[in-house]
Amino acid sequence: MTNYSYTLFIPLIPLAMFLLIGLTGHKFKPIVSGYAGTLGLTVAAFLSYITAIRYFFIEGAVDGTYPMIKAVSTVWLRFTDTLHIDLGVLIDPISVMMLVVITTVSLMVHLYSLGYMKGERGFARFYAFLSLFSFSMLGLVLATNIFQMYIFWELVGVSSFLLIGFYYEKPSAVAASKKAFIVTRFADLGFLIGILMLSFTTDTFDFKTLTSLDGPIITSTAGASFMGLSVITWSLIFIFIGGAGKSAMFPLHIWLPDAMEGPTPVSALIHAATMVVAGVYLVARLFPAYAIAAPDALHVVGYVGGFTSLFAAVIAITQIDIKRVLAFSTMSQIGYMMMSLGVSGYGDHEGLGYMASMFHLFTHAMFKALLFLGAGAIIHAVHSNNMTDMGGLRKYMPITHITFLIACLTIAGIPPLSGFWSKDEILAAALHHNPILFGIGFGVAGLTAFYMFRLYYNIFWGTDRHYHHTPHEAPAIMTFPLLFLAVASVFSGFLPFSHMVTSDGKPFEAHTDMLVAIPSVVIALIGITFATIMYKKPSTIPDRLAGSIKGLYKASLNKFWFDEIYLFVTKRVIFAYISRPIAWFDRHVVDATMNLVGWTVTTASNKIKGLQSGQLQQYAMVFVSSVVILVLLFVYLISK
Amino acid sequence: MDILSWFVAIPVLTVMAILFAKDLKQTRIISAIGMSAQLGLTTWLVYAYLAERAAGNAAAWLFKYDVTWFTSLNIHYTVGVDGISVAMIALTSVVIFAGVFASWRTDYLPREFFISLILLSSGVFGFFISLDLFTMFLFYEIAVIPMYLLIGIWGTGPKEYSAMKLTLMLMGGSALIMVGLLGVYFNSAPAGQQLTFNLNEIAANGIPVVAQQFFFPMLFLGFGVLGALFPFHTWSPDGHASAPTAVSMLHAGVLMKLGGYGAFRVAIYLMPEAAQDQAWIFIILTSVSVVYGAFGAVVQKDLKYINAYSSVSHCGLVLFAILMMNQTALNGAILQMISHGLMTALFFALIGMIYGRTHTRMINEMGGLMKVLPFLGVAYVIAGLASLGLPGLSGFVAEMTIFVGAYQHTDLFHRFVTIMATTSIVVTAVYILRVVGVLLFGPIRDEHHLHLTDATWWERLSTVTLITAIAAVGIFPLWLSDMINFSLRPIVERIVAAL
Amino acid sequence: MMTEGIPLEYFLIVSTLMFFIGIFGFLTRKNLITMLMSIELILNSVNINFVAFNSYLYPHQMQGQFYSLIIIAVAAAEAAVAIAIIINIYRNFRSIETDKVDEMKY
Amino acid sequence: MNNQVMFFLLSAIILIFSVLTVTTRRVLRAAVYLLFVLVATAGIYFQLQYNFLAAVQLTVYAGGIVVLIIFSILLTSHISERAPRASAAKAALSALATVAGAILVLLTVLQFNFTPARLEKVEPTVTNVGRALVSYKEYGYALPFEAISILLLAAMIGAIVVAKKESNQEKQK
Amino acid sequence: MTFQDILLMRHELLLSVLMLLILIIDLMLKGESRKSLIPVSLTLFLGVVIIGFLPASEGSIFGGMYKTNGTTLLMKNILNIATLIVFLQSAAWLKKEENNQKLAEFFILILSTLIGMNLMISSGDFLMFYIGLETATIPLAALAAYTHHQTKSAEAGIKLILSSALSSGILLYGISMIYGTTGSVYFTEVAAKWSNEPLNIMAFIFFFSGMAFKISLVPFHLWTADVYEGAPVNVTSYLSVVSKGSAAFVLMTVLYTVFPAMVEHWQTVLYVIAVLTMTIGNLFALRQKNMKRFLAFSSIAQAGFILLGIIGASQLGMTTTIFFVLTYVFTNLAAFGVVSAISNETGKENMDDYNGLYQTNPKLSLLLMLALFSLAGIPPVAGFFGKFFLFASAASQSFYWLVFIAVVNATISLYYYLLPVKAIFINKNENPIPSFKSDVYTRTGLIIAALGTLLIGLLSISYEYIASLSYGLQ
Repeated sequence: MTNYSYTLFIPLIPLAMFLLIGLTGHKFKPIVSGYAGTLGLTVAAFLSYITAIRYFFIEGAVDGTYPMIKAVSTVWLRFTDTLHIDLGVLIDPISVMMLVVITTVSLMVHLYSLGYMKGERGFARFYAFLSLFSFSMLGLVLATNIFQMYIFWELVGVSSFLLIGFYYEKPSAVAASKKAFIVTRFADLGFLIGILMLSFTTDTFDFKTLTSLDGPIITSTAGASFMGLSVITWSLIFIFIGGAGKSAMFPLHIWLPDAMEGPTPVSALIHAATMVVAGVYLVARLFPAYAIAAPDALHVVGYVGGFTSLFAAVIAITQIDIKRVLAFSTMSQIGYMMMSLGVSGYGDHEGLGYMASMFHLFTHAMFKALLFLGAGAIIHAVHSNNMTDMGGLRKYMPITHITFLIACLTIAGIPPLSGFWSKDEILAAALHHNPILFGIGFGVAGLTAFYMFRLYYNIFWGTDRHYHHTPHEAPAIMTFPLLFLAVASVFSGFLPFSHMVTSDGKPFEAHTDMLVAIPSVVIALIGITFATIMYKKPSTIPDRLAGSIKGLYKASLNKFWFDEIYLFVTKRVIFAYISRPIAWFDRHVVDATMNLVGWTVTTASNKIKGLQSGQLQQYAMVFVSSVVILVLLFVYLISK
Repeated sequence: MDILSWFVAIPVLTVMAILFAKDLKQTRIISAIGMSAQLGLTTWLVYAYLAERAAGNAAAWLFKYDVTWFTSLNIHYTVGVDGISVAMIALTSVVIFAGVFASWRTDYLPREFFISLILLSSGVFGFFISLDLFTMFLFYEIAVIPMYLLIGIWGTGPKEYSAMKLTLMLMGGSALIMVGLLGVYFNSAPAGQQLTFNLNEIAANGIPVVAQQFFFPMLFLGFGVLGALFPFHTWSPDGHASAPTAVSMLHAGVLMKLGGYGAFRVAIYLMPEAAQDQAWIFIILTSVSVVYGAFGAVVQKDLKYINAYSSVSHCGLVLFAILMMNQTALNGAILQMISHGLMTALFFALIGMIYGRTHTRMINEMGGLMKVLPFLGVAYVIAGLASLGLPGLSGFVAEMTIFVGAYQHTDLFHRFVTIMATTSIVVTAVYILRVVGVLLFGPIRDEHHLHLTDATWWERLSTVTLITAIAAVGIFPLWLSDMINFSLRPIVERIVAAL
Repeated sequence: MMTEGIPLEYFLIVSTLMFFIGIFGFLTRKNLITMLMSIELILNSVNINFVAFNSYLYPHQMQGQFYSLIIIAVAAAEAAVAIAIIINIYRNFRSIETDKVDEMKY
Repeated sequence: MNNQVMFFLLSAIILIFSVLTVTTRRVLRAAVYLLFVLVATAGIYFQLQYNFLAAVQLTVYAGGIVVLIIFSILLTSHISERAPRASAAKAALSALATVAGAILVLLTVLQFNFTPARLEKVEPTVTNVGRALVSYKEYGYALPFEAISILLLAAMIGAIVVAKKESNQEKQK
Repeated sequence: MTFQDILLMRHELLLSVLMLLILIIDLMLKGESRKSLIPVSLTLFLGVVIIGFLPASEGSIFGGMYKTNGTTLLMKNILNIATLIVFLQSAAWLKKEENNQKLAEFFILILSTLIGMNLMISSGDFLMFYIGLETATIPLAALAAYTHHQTKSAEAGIKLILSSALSSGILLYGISMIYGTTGSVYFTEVAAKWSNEPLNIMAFIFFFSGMAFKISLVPFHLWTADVYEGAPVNVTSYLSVVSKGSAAFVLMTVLYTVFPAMVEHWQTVLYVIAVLTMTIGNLFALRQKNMKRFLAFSSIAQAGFILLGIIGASQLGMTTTIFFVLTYVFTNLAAFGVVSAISNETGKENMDDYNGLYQTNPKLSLLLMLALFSLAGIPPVAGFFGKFFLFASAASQSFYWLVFIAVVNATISLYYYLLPVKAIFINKNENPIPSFKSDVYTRTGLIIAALGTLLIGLLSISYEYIASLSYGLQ
C-alpha cells in the first residue's frame, strides 16, 4: 500500500499559514500575508493533485475496489478503550475528490482575493481566516472518524462565522454571522446527539468500521426502537440534521442567504463550493450505513433534499440581490445532491445516485464558485448587490460576461457542459428510484435555467444604469480565476466519475439515458427561453406575471417568511417565554427565597426582642415558667 | 519539608513578605515573584509526576507525606497527589498567576488585597493536596472566607450585600459539609477500630449504607453550593458581579472547582451506594443547572452576570458528569473543571480590563470595541469560543468527554438527561455570540470609547498565560486526559465494585 | 419525739408552698427590697426542706443542718451586697421600683 | 397531739405571713411579716430539735438580715408610702405560673416514697455541731466554714465598694 | 491531714493569701501612690499563675469535699491565665482617676470570685459547690455595680444579684430534693444512690436551671445581656470568659460524675436547651449595636455550642469541652480586649463607632477580626478547632440533627460576626476613632490573647494534653 502520510501536510500547511499570519501578520505589509496564504495553498493544492493522480490513476483500484486508507492516525483524546477521537487522514475516493475541489476553489479564491480585497482593512486577517477555513475544511474531509469530522465541522463553522462577520463594523454582517453560527450550531447539536447515539450502539467512531459491511452498525440488529425506527435510524437522522444545517437544507436554510454579507470570495469558497456541501459529504461518508442499515433515514435525506431544491428554486426566481439568487441557487443545487443520495442504493449501478451526487458536487463547486467570483467582479465594479442597479454590463466586462454565461449554461444543464452530465445522472437515478423526486428534480431543472438567465439578462443586458463611474473589467488577478474555473466548468463533465467515485468503491459503467437527457435539456431550454423573453429587453411581462400570481410572488420574494418565523421563535418564544422568565424566576423566586431566609431570620430577631424587655421580673417570670415547663416536659411528658 | 507542603508554604511566605512591603510596587513584585515560583513549582510537579508514572510507579498517590496531628482523634496532616489533584493544582497556579497580573494596578489598600488573595490561594492548594478530610475541610474554609473581605472592600456595586450573601451561602454549604464529614468520621471504621479522617482508609473500610443515605446528600449539597448547584447558585451572579477582577477569576476559576472536586472526592468516592441511589435527584438538579444557567445568561445585560450564569451552566455540567459515575464522565468532569476554570478566569480578567477602561459592564452601553481594543477583543472572542466548545480550545475536550461519557450510561434516564444537557451548547452559542456581537462588533456606540488604549503588558501577560493554557489543553488533551484517567481507574473500580 | 404524728410530707408541703409564695412575691413585688424579702422566703423554705430531710430520713449525719447553716450565712452576704446595690440604685434612679430599672433592654 | 397543734400553728403563721409579706402594700409591714415568718421557721427548727440552727436563724436572719432590710427601707422609702400594685395581668400570669409550679412540684414530691436510712442518729447537740464544724474528716465542715468566711469578707468589701460615696467624684459633680 | 494534703489546695490558698496581701498593701498606700498597686498586684498574681503550673498530685481532702485531678488543675490554670489577661486589660481603666479610691477592691473582688470558682471546680459535694458558686457570684454583682455614677452599672448589679439569688434559690431547692432522695450531698454518694424517679429528675432540673443561669443558657439567660452591657467592660469580659468557662466546666463534671445514671435524661435536656440557646442567642445577637451587648449574645450562642461538647458524655466530650473553653477564653478575651482598649481610650462602645477603624488602628482591627473569626469558627484560628471538636463530640453520640442545627446556627452567627468586620474594613467614616497607642499592660494582654487564639488550635499538643487528662462518665 502506498504511503500517503505526506497528505498530512495538506491541512497542516494552511494551519501553519493561519498561525503565521494571525500572530505576525500585523508586523508586515498586508500584501505579504496574502502572498503567504496563497503560496501555502498552492503547495497544498499541488499536494492534493499529486494525491489524486496517484490515488486514481497510478495506484488505481485494488482488486476492483478503491481502498480506504488510513494514511495517518493518532489518538487525540481517549474516552474509553474503544471510543477515542483520533486525528488522522483518511484517503478514499470521496476524500481525494474533495481535496481537489477544496484546494482548487480555495486557491482560486486566494488569488482572486488578492485583487478583490486589495486595500481592505484587515486584509491580513482575511487571509488568516481563509487559511483557517482551508485547514478546517481539509481536516473535515480527511477525517478518519466521525468525531474528527465533528471537530472540523465545528471549526469550519467558526471560520465561516469569522468570515461572514468580516466586516464586523457592519451590523448586518454581525447579525448574519451570528445567525449562521447559531443555526448551524443548532444543527450540530443534532449531529452530536447522533454521534452519541451511534457510538453508544456501535462502540466506535471510526468511519472504516462504521461503513464496513460487517461492521457493527450494519450487522447489529439494534433492537431498541423508538416510534417505529431503530436507534441506528434515529442516530443517522440526527446526524443528517447536522448535515442539513451545514448544507442549508430546509428548514435550517435561513442562514445561507444572510451569509452573503461576507466578502464575495468567501461566499464563493465557503457558501457555494465547499463548506455547504459538507452535509452532502457527511451523508456520503456514512453512505453504506444509510443505505443498508437505515433506508428510512436515507429517505428522509432524499425528501428533504428534493423539497429544498424546489423551495429554494422558487425563491431564487424573485430575489433582487444577485448574491442571494446565487445563494438560493446553491441551496437548490445542494438539495439536488441530497436528493440524489436519497435515491441511491448501495453498490454497483444501484449506487448511481451516490455517484451522481458526488459528480454534481464536483461540477457544482466549479461553476458555482465561478458564478460567485463573477458576481464578485460585478459587485466590485458596480458597488451594489442589487440587479436593479445593473444592466448592460456585457460591454464593460467582457471576460466576466463570457465566463458568467458559461457558468449559467452549465448550471442550466446544457450539454456538453459539466452541469449537464452530473444533473443528468441525478435525474436518471431519481427516475429509477422515486418518480416523485424525479418530478421535482425535473421541474427544478427548468426553474434553475429560468432564474439563472433572469439573473444573467438583468446584469448583462437590459438598460444601462447610471453608474457613478464607468464599470470596468476586473484586474487580471481576478479574471484569471474566472477563466480557470470556466475551463473547469466546461470540461469537468468529462471526468469518468463512475469509474472513480462510487458507493462501494467499485467502478461501474454509467450510461447517458436519453430518456432523461433529452427532456431535461428541453426543459432547460424552455426556462432559458422564458427568461430571454422576459428579461433580455425591458418588458412588462415580469410585472404582469407577478401581479397575476401575487400571493405566490410575495411569498417567494419574502422567502416564505421563514426569517420572520425564526425571528418569532427566537425573540418571542426563546427570549420572551424562556430566557426572560428564567432570569425573572432566578431573581424573584430562587434568589428571593434565599433572601427570604435572611429576611425571616432578621424579622424573627426583631419579633422576639420583647423577650428581652429589660424588666427584671419578666426575666424571672421566664426563668420560673421555663423551670416549670421543663419539669412538666421531662418528668411527665418525655419520661422513659 | 516535603514537596507538596511547599504549595501551601509558598503563598504563606509570600504573604509574610508582603507584610514588609512598603507600597503597591513592592507588593506586586513580591506577589509576582511568589506566584511565579508557585507556577514553577507546579511545572516541576507535573513533570515529576509524569516522570514517576512513566517510571512505572503505579501507587494511587504520589509524594505522600504524613504527620500525625491530633493523635487522639486520629487526625493527620496527610498530603499526596494523584493525576486529578495535579491537574487541579496546575489550574490553580495558572489562574492565581494570571490573577496577580490582572490586579497589577490595585491602588486601594494593595497590601491587604494581595495578602487576602494569596492567602486564599494557599487554602485552595491545601485543599487539593489534602488526603485527610479534616485538613481538607480546614483548607476549604480558609479558601472561602477571605472572599468576604476581597469582595466587600475592593468590590463594586452592591458589594456588601453580595459579599455577605456569597459568604453566608458558601458557609452554609460548608456547614452541611461539616455535618457530613463528622458523619463520615464516626462511620469510618467498624466498631472497635480506630476512626479515621483519611480518605483512603475510609474508602477501604467502607461506610455503612444506612449512614451513607443520610450523609451523602449533605456532603453533595454542601459541596454543590460552591459548585453552583441549582437552586443554591444565586450567590454566584451577585458575588461575581461585585467582586474585583482577580477575585472573580479566582473564585469562578478555582474556588467553584472545590465544590466539584469535593463532591467527587468525598461524596461520591466514599459513598457510592448512596450516590447511586440518590443520583437521580441531583442529576435532575444539575441538568436544570446546565440548561437554566445557559438560558438565564441569554438575557443578562451585565457582562459579569452573563458570565456568572454561564458558570452556573458549566459548573452544573461538572456536577452532572460526576453523578454519572463512570470513568469517561468523571474524566470529563475533571477536564471541565480545568477548562471552565481557565476560560472563566480569562473571561473575568477581560471583563475587568474592559470595565477598567469603559467604566461600565452593561453590554448595551458599549459596542464596536474590537476596533479600539483589538487585543482584548480577540482575547474575548477566544474566550467566548472556548466557552461555546470550539475544538482546539479546552471547552470542547471537556464537554465532549462529558457527553460521550454520560451517554455511555446504560440507564435510559441518564442518556435522556444527557441529551437535555447537550442542548446547552446551542444556548451557550447564543449568549456568547450575543455578547461578542454587541460588545465587540458593530459601530462604536460611545464616543469616549474611541480613545481607549489597548492592553498593557501585564494585562497581556495575564491574558496570554490563560489563553496558552486553554489552547494547550484544547489542542493536546491526551496527556492531561490520560493522567486523570490513570488516577480515576482505581476510583471507578471501587465505585463499580460497590454497586 | 416532738415530731410524732407529723409526717415528713407536711413539712415538705409547707416548704414548697413557702417557696412558691416567695417566687410569687419575686415576680410581682415592685419594690426591689420586697423582692429581696421574697428571696429570703425562698431560702427559708429550702432550709426547712434540708432540716426536715435530715431529721426524718438521714439523722445519722448533720448534712442538712449544716447546709441550712451555710445557706443562712450566704443569704446574709447576699442581702448585704444586694442592699448596697439597692441603695446605689436609689442614688442613681431616685427610686427602687423594679419597673424603672430597665435602661438596658432588647 | 401537742406536736401537731404546734406544727399546724407554726405552719399557719409561716404561710399566712409569707402571703402577707408578698402582698402587703406597705414595705415596712412586709419586713415585719417576714420577721414573723423567720421566727416561726425558727420555731419549727426548735420542734425538730435543731436548737443551734434555730438560734442561728433567730440571730442572723431575724436579728441581722431583717434589721438590715428595715434600715434600707427606711433609707429608701417613706413609712407611709404604699407600694404600687403589680398590674393585674402580671399578677395573674405570675399566679398562674406559681400555682402551676406548686401543684407540679407537690405532686412530684408527694408521690415519692421517702425511706428513712435506718442508721444510728447523731443528736444535733451543740457539742456535736461544734465538733463537726471544725472537723476536716468526712462529714466535717471545716472547709465550708473557712470558705464561707472568704465569701463574707468579699461580700463585705463588695458592699462597701458599691455603697461608699466617691469622695472626689461626687464632689466634682 | 498533712502539709502535702494542704498543698493540693494551693490555688485557693495562694489566691486567698494574695487577696489579703493586697488588702494590707492597700491600707499602706495613700493618694496617687495607690496606682502602684496595679503593677504590684499584677506581679504578685503573675507569680501565682506561674506557681499554679508547677506539677501537682491528685487527691481528695476534707473527707472528699475537696478533690483535685488533672482536669481541675488545668481548668484552674486556664482561669488563672484568663484572669491575668483580664487584669492586664483592666490596667488602663483602673488608672483612671475615678477608680483610684477602689483599686484594691477591684483586685480583691475578682480574686475572691476566682477562689469561689476554684472551690466550685474542686468541690466534692453540693455544699462546697454551693459556696463556691455563691462566692463566684455575689462579689461579681458588686463588680458589675462598680461604676457608681453610671446608672447602667447599678442596674447591671441589681439585675445580677437578684436574678442570681432567685436562681440559686431554685438550685438550692433542687439540691434539697437531691439530698432528700439520696440521703447525701456528697457527689459520690449521690451518684451511687441515684434513681430516675420523677422527683429525682425534677430535682435535677431545678439544679440544672441554676447552673444554666450561670452559663446563661436560654431561657435562663435574660440577665446576661443587660449585665454585660451595664458592667464595666473588663468586668464583662471576666464574666463572659472566666465565670462562664468555669461554670460550664463544673456543669460538665457534675453531669459526668454525679448524674451518669441519668445520662439519657440529661442528654435530652441538653439537646433542647442547646437548640434554644444557639438559636435565641443568635437571633438576638443579629440586631445588637452595642459591642458589649453584641458579645453578650454571642457568648450566649457560644454557650449553646458548649453543650454540644458536654452532651458527648464521654472522654471525647470532656476533652472537647475543656478545649473549647480554652479556645473561647483566648478568643473572647481578644475580642473584649479590643473593645475594652477602645472603650477605655474613647468611651465608644457602639458598632457604628468602629466604622473605618482599620484606617486608623490596623492592629486592633486585625486582632478584632481574628477574634471574631475565631468565634465564628473560621480556620485556622482556634475557634475553628474548638467548634469542630465540639460538634464531633455531639456527633459521636449520633446527635446529627443537633449538629445540623448547630452548624446552621454557626452560619447565622457568621453573619453577625461579619458585621463588625464590615464596619471596620468596609464602612466609610468621616470621623473614625483616632489612632492611639494602648499602654503596655493592655498590649501585653492583647498579645497573649492573640497568640492563644492563633496557636491553640494549630498546636495539637494542647488538645492532646487535655485528652490525656479527661475522663468520661463515672
